Amino acid sequence: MRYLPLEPADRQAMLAKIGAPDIDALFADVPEEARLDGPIRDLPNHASEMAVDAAFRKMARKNSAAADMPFFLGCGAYRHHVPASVDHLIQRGEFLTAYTPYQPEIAQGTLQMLFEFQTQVARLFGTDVANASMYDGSTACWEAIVMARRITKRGKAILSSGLHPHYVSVAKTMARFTRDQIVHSAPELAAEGDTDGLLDRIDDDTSCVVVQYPDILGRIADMSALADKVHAHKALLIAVVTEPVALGALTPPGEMGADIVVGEGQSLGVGLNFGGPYVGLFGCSQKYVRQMPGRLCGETQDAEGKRGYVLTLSTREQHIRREKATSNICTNSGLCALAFSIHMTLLGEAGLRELAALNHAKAVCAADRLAQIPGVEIVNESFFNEFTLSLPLRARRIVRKLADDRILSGVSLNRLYPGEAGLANGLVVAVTETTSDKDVEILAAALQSVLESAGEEVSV
Amino acid sequence: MRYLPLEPADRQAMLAKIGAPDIDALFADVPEEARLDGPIRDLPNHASEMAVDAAFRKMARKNSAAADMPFFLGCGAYRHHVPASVDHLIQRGEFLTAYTPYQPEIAQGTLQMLFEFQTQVARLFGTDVANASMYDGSTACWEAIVMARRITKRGKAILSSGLHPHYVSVAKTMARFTRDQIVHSAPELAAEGDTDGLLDRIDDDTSCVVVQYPDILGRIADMSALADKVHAHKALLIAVVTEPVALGALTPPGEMGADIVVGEGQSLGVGLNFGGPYVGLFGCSQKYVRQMPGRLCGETQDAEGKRGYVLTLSTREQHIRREKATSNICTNSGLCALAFSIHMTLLGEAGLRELAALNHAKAVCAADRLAQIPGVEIVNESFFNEFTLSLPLRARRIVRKLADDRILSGVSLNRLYPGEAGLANGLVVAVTETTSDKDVEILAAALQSVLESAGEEVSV
Amino acid sequence: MSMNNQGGPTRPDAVRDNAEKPATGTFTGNRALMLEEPLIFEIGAAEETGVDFDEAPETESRLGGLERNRPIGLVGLSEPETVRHYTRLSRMNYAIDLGLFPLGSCTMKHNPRLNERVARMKGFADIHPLQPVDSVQGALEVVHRLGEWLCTLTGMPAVAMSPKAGAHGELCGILAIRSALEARGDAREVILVPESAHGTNPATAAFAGYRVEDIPATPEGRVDLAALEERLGPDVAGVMITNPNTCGLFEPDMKRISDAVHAAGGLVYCDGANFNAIVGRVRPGDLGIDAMHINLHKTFSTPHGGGGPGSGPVVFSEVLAPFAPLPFVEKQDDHYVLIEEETAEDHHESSFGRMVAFHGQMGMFTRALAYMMSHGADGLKQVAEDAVLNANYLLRSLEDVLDAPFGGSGPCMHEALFSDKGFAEGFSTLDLAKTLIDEGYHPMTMYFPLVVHGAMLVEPTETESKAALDEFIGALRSVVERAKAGDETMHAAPVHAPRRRLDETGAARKPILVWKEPEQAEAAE
Amino acid sequence: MSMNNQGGPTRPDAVRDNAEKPATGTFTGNRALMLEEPLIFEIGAAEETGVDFDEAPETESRLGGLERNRPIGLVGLSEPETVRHYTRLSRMNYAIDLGLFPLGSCTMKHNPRLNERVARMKGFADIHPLQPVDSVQGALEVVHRLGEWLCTLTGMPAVAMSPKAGAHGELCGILAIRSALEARGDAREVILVPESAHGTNPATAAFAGYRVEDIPATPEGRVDLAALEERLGPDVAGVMITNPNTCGLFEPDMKRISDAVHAAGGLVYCDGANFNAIVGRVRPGDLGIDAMHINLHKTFSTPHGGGGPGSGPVVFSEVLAPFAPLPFVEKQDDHYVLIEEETAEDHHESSFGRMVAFHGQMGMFTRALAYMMSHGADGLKQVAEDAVLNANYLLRSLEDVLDAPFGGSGPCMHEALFSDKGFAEGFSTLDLAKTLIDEGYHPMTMYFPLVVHGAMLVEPTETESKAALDEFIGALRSVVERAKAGDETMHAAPVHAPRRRLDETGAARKPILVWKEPEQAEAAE
Ligand SMILES: Cc1ncc(COP(=O)(O)O)c(C=O)c1O
Ligand SMILES: Cc1ncc(COP(=O)(O)O)c(C=O)c1O
Repeated sequence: MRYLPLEPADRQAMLAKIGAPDIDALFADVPEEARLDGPIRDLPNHASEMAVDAAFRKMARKNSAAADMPFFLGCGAYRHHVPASVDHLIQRGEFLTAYTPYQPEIAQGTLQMLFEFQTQVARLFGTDVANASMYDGSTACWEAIVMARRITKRGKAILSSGLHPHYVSVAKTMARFTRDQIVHSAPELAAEGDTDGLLDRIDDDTSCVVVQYPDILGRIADMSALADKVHAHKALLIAVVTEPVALGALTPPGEMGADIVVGEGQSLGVGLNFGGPYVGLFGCSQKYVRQMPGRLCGETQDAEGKRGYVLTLSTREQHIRREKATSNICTNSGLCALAFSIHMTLLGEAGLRELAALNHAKAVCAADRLAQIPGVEIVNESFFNEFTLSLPLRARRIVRKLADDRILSGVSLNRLYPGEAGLANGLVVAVTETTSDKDVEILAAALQSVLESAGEEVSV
Repeated sequence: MRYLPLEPADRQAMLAKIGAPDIDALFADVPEEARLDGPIRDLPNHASEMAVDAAFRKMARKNSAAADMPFFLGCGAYRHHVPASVDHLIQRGEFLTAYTPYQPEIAQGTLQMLFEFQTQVARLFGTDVANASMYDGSTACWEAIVMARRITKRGKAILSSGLHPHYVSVAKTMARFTRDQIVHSAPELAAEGDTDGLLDRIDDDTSCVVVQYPDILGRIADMSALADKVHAHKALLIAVVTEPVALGALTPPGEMGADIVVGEGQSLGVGLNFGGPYVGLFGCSQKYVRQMPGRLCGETQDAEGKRGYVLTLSTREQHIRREKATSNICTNSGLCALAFSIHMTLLGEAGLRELAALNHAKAVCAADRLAQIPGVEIVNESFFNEFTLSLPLRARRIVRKLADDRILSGVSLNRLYPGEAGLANGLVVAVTETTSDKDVEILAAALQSVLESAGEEVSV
Repeated sequence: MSMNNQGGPTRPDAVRDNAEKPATGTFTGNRALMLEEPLIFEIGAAEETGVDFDEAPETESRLGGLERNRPIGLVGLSEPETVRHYTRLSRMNYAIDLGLFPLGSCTMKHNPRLNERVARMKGFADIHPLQPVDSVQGALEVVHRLGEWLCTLTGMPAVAMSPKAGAHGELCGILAIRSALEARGDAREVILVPESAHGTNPATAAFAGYRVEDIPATPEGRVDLAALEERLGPDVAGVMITNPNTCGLFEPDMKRISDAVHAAGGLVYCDGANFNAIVGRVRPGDLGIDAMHINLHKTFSTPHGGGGPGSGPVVFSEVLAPFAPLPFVEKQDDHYVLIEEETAEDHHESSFGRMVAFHGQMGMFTRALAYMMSHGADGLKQVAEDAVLNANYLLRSLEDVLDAPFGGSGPCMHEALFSDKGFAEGFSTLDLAKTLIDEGYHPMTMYFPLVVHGAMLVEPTETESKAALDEFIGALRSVVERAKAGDETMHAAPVHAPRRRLDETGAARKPILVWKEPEQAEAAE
Repeated sequence: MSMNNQGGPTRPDAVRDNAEKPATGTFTGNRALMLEEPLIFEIGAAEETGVDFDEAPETESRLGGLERNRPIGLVGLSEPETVRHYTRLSRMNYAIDLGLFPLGSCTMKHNPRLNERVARMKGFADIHPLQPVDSVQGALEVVHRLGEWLCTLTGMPAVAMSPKAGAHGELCGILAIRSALEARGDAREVILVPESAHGTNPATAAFAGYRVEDIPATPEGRVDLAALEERLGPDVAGVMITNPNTCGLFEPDMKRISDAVHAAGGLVYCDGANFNAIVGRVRPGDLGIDAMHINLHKTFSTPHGGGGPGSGPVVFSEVLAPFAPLPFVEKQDDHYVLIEEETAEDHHESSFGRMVAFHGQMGMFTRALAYMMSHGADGLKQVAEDAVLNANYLLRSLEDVLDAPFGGSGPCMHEALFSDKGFAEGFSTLDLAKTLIDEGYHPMTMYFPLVVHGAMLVEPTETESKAALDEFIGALRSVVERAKAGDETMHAAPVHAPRRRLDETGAARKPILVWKEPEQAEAAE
């Protein structure tokens, strides 16, 4: 077998050295009744690289790749062009096949990269510090809520209706077990989110308020007033960013008073990947550093006085503190953090701003175009590269119909909020630098024709 | 522009240091009348990575990739499965973006690889030594003829009719200028090649006889008797191998008395690439080493007595000997040699033999299947993974018809020998480990139906 | 994983200004191919970039008045500089691709390159998690097939695919246990965890709201069954047992442990991080466990990537299956359906809910399934056997020079555990590890598990050849002999690595976690 | 390119048994991340393999009785060992991706990774050269578009795409010249080549059957026009001029040279290896040349790959166009046709024929065209300007410490030339180069061109930042100062590289070109 270097003769020699008559002798601790005889049943035997490759090509062809059709999905995962050099670099064996940098003398590559990543994330978010990554945005969001509980010693988290419903679900699932209280209601198809409405809900039991920026419908709201109110109650403001590219154009949450900013970093470097692996971003103010979850890389010196980097503050972590750790996270999302960081380095300040401007301008054009379709309304007053359409029909039906015509038209809110009748006609449409004018035209034409023929059906 | 690190401020500072008022001043040596003003006309300006990528995807889609349809082409370029690790490794920046190893202290990676490559090629060919690669098989073949001339001081080269017609063309083109004499005739659609027939043509003016093994129609002939006769006349026997995989199953030319063995290494590691880059293989007996063209890597020691490798015998080469060099070759095919060598290392003795056996067995099955089609005859008595069909019609017409049905059925001899009416009905079919039984069935069925409907046309 | 000095960070002895600075003799500080590299912030610039874009159409901003009006503070590099920066950084790392990486418990095995190719096929890499399910049937097929493989290999009836790594899988399992107990109206509060357990086990139990208590070990390095039985009772929700355990030993009493826990009304979580030792030879399902996570990034070779991403699917017993989290994939005739919020309502009401956005680590699923299909049933069994053979070969080739505390009790599984007994006064596991670095090896896991003094946990994996092991044995023996002889130079090791020992204490005392412009950094002093 | 000691190979001073062996202090000989690696033949085995195949169907052999009956003598490695072997080897190489690679005349610029992706699209990488032309229209489009770019950039009417590298392009050009002359019935025999020319120029002319004579240079490093005119006559078939030339200078008299040669009945070949200095600013077609090759692997950034593959298309004047080799691509309406043996007969009868199998370096065409489209007309001009700016910056930043023989005569083009004048007795360009290695740099081209003593030809290319240049300048100045001061340690350099200086004399005296089993090797002694 191509991945196994031992030859039969090696095995014999090694057994001899060990003093075991055969391989079974090494499994002597396994009780008789638990031992399997012969190969595992119901599974095929080994296959050549060619055969495996062919099997996967066959399965891959059953999926509609975004590259092959007009594509408008967002809602927490965005399609951006990732420069070819990113994927080239993350495949360097020294990055790809390294472990967590526990031996810093021979892991300075990963460590320095993490230090740079932390700095990039902190600057993007407008926070003092950032960690070395979480699994994804949704788990980062829950970890932020836990951190707020730890800091405030209170158990009530207020989640904005604009927070991604999966993030809300994760928090609700976890809170059920940790006995935290979650306050949340579903959004409405309205131009404004609930940022103002939240003000009234904050009280002295509140550990934190969580707002998404831009929110699940693409709306953008100033969180400064919220921050003031939250802070007045000695609670924390947590901001969630699912589209980091937006921060190339928008005032960062940290500047508006958010204490913790978490996000999904997938947009930069990582790709869609059907939902994972992604990379959770986690930034906060300096004063909360010792309450942060996850790994942190810090600067130090070596025995010769040369600058170097190490994992630090690990007394927060499970491998040292065990049940008293700030989180149970161990393996995080290192390689995705690398991809994010390389993409960010290629962009730089100027590139990220240009990318953001391009996304926004394209989205504005697309919104204007789609708004021309009879029966279609744009819900948003503000948006970055994603906005919500209010349609005269259930969006889910339209999404499926258009998918049959090889147009991936957006995310129907029914998929995300199956119980909410008031959202069923909502379609969230994302537009990025990868969306061409022609894509928008195709969508507009197809949407119009679907609506027209549905109108006819109804009128018949 | 993404590939240019200089910023406007850098350029200003550098011009200041140089003492030049502007960039034009640095082009002062260019006479006024030859200077272009403004950007080049008739060419587009710079484009984003995304745009260039899209443009190439569009052009790529206009080609029928072998992976997407039954595929049976050979005749000097073969489709084999290249393990994924080969492509991964040759993309390591340290291999990909290095130069020819002129500074051996920091090029041991390339040098050791070349030393291993030379050893692999020599062993495969059954020659004493091999060089560090040529451009491809066809130019290696001409270089071998030149080398024979240099050794024998005679100018008549006899080329077997079984030699790839492109290789023949190259030799004829060059010989016209170098005043060498080339003896050659086109092959016939017969079970045997001209190996025996060549015996009579050898005389004391002959510098070399060149035979291909297996030949252009896929036939395999023993060259031992030929070697004896050639050597009796103090000429050299040059063997050409366009499918190195065959030597996993066949007695190597070196063992049958060939003095120089050249070949096309594309089959291993390199891929089809529409004809290039490929990699020329060049082996010969020890005694002719100093007459070889191209680079050679040799073992030596460093100042501490550690084993190391260097380019050697460069007094044969153009950069030292200039017009007296054995060849004008400089840049060769290093990265393809690396790919070849990695693939060969993955295969090893056992793997190459298995691969060869699999190719041969599949080809035998395919030949048996195709021979069942009424009107189709297999020309070959012997073959490795490629054989020639004699069809009742011009093969070119059939190839085009089947290509319209998305079957790439083989190489029509008419394409290679446009002038030879006797070959027009010949179709050369190659079968490798990448050919499935289903592919063969599809070809057989389609071929039969084309022949049947053509038969009807004729009978109508 | 590893820790320095019993969990405390190291501070090198010789942090003195300019002390012992060995002259590299170079002006640049480079040593030929070992190149120094500044931070991007020191070489990049705000206006520099390595990307080009088409021009944006002219539009009016609809950003709600929140346009950014201060610089972000990022720097860019051109593409050539970017490639060089990260290539240089990469060269400061050790990796499996360079040599033996014997980190016990971490399973640093070869990562096949086919799997990288497969994961990047656009049909997997370029699809959105919320596309209509009809447009992602191939992706759902991968998830489903991989789940089937995992169920078959473990002998368990159900699997949850969404957990993002091992610890997340543990969380998934513990939440299912808690859900099942609560569904019975049984509000138990304690999870028992052996002392030798990986830190994520107690951390997970606590994260899920449980109290954690230790289970003691026997002198042979196994769970003390009698002590465990004694502790079981109506407050114990369950146990978390690692099997094979973190001493590299199989728990022969596993079935009896499970039975005892079940008898006491609890449930059994198994940490399957070491499943690689037994895959194809033992089905955890036959040992009575209720939930187990599998680190695809260990047993099934998805790359560790310098710290993730991983993937931690969890297999469940019949008892726990109904409580598995959303989403999951079901096959209905020839069609794959995704059971999530929209589709779950009616027929999966006891699911404990969603623990992550979207559907799990697709990019790891493709890789792991490609790995499994490549090996097949026969190959996977050979994987376990070769892993165990390699570990025992190391154990028996080293036990004459290194103390193997459990070596006498029989063969080990996939990893061999040693202690620092016999080292000269003042010589530690840390010194040995750092000296191994100079020899061209990544050290083994140090100071874990906690039950052994100066623990060294060595896991070679099945992808090492006998020759590679022999070389490693030679190097390790030479280093051990130096540690026993008290070779002072070991305290200075490593000397050939990109950096000498680093001051971890200093780093933690005054953490510098982000780069600051020199002026700012000074002001912050 | 470069040579040691004026073309003679080096033998390090200190090849004495065990002399001066600096203790690495390690048992393995490794130095942390700098790992020693044996040959595959020393670690592999005949029965080992890194591939799996489906089983072959049972058939009878039809190999004509020539079944192999002796072992090949190959060894295999499993995939993990293979990946490690080549990864370790790669780490012993310097490369552009690691740092400045200032090899004059070689144009070691950044190789964009987009181009690697493009070349691997299956529509280009997985098509056969003999597929029906209708099934490869996109490939032919690439060839044709690239040809158009080259013609437009050079201002020449025709292009031959098949030559495999620069030297092959030279051959193509010279054969066209000879064909054109012969077509006139003019059998001239001599090609004139400047002394400073690259070795391939005279070698090519000889390979094509010509006699070669030198053209002298002026003290300013240019072609001596007067001497050239003197030599022209009825026996001179043509000249081969490199412009910009190998001293890094533009030939201001190029047009006059062309006119003179033409007036004497000859034709003008231009070596375009240095086209990168002038692309977008000068069209060679305006200088009266008849043929010029372009190294796509220099000017247009296709990777050098440790020695190729390259690609050397040749542009032609109207006079030579009819003689261009087969095959080539023509656009007919919206369709691309491939003119080769089958299709050429009637309408391209004066072609000198085929010079290589198939149609040229497709894998380089895709890369080069992607590069050109990325830069565009504006970017390519900037490329030339930045390349020239960088070279002049180096020239002016170093000329106070290094002798620049032609520095006084004005700016250089894309490369700066220095001599060893002023080095202390016994210190050579070679010592400087080897010392630069320790500083983390690949040395410049040494001892070429031959017209300057101890030549150092430094080509930074446009893909180096000012900061990178400043660092290099600092390092080089420090080394030059040591050479002038006679720092003896330079004779030992490099000391940090994977190997110290290698014995090239010994290697050539008794060449060992292939590995032999130790027994055999001994027997051969
Ligand atoms: C025994 C054991 N359990 C659990 C884990 C946690 O797995 P992960 O790092 O994937 O979260 C590890 C990994 O280090 C481990 O070794
Ligand atoms: C000036 C010059 N001419 C010709 C060549 C030959 O080109 P190639 O190596 O591609 O054959 C080179 C390359 O080294 C060169 O520098």
